Amino acid sequence: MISIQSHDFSLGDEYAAIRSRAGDAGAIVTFIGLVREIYGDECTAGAVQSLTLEHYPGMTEKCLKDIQQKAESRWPLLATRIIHRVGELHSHDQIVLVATASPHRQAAFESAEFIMDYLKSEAPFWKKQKSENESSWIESRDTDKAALDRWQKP
Amino acid sequence: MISIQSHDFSLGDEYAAIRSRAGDAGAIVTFIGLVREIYGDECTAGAVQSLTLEHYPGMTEKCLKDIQQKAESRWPLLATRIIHRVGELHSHDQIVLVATASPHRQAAFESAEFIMDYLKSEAPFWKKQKSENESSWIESRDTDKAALDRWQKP
Amino acid sequence: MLSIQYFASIREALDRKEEKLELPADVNSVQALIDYLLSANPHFEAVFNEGNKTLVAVNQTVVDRNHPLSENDEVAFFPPMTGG
Amino acid sequence: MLSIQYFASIREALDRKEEKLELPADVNSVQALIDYLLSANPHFEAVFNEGNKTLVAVNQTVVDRNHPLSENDEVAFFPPMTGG
Repeated sequence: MISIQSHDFSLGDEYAAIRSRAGDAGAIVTFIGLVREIYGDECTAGAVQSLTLEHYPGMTEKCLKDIQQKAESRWPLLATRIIHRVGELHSHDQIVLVATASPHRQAAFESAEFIMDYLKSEAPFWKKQKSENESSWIESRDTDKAALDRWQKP
Repeated sequence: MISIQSHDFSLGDEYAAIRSRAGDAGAIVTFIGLVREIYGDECTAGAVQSLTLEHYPGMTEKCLKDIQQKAESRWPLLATRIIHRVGELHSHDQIVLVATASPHRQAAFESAEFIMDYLKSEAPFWKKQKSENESSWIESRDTDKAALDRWQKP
Repeated sequence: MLSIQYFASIREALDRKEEKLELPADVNSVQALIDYLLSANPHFEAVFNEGNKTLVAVNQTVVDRNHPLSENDEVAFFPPMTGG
Repeated sequence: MLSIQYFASIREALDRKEEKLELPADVNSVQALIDYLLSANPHFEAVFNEGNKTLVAVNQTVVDRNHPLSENDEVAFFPPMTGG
């Protein structure tokens, strides 16, 4: 199940829902991404006032479904949940939720990490940060690309 | 923070607590282990009626603190939470919660997985399953030992 | 009619969100479209130079610049993604 | 006074949870304690044979069988852990 939304989400509610959908799961992993006070390049001074998330409606949903299917074909998953927020967010706000349920813990961990790595580099979201003095688009990081590449290894 | 308890826990409440303790976290990972209908060796027929968790009071707390400190010295963690239940549990009950908060997602993922791998093989818990016809202690698995060993690599 | 969308820093640099374009007969690939856009508007130079790492999607899938174009395609230009 | 605790399948096999023991002078290691327990009770054989993989902790830390023992130590015998 996939949602792209501007409003916040409740981990407790989402966990209850995936737990009831997941049947005989032995492991549920959840990942929550939060807005940090200092974002992106930590050398640029000044605390972030806000973070605005833009996306490409249509392609975003397509990418997220594709990421979810890739994960489901690779690990024995009983249920997955992806929520990605868009619009203006502030420090400590929740940005993203990924939850995976599996019979086994390693599959739950790996698939959640896999989905997050894809979300970082392959789904059409862009972040713009606004500090006291300026606003700037956050640049993609080579470490995120590298994190994604490791799933391609045979 | 560490708890060994017979009563259930609420992921929503625990998440709210770790999120407020974690300061400028960018990533929070939670792992929940659940009682499966068929546990341990999946070849032994018959659904599990109950699972009883025994532990070694005193040593358990010592081990969990030790595991937590190992994780905190290895990854930049802002907060961690471990809850392990003991006593009699039933299908779909929650057994264990591990939550880690970090500035970075990979640290949050890896440390949660690391703590779980230690819990499986190094903390003094033992599981006994009761099926319709028999009750038996669940045997430790080589895959759990192997999961733990990979953290020892240089 | 070709539809073109621009996102994030590229949308801001070009000060346009989307446009419709009647595809000239010889514009049959992404690279040909880029050349066509550049000839019409020198501002595009900054967006399409190599250092900019601009990505292109055709019908909502990221493709390389040799990808063929058909007249009703949905094309989008955007910088590397920074989701999650 | 040495304290000994037994857990899980070992507790059940020996039908005992804990015991206190005045340590004989020559019992100065885990292996010596195991030999001593075996000589007192043949039932222990099943617990301490190699296939059983019984673990031992002294003062709540898992140790090997060469570990020295002192008179007020807390010793525990248990099977491999299955937590989580």
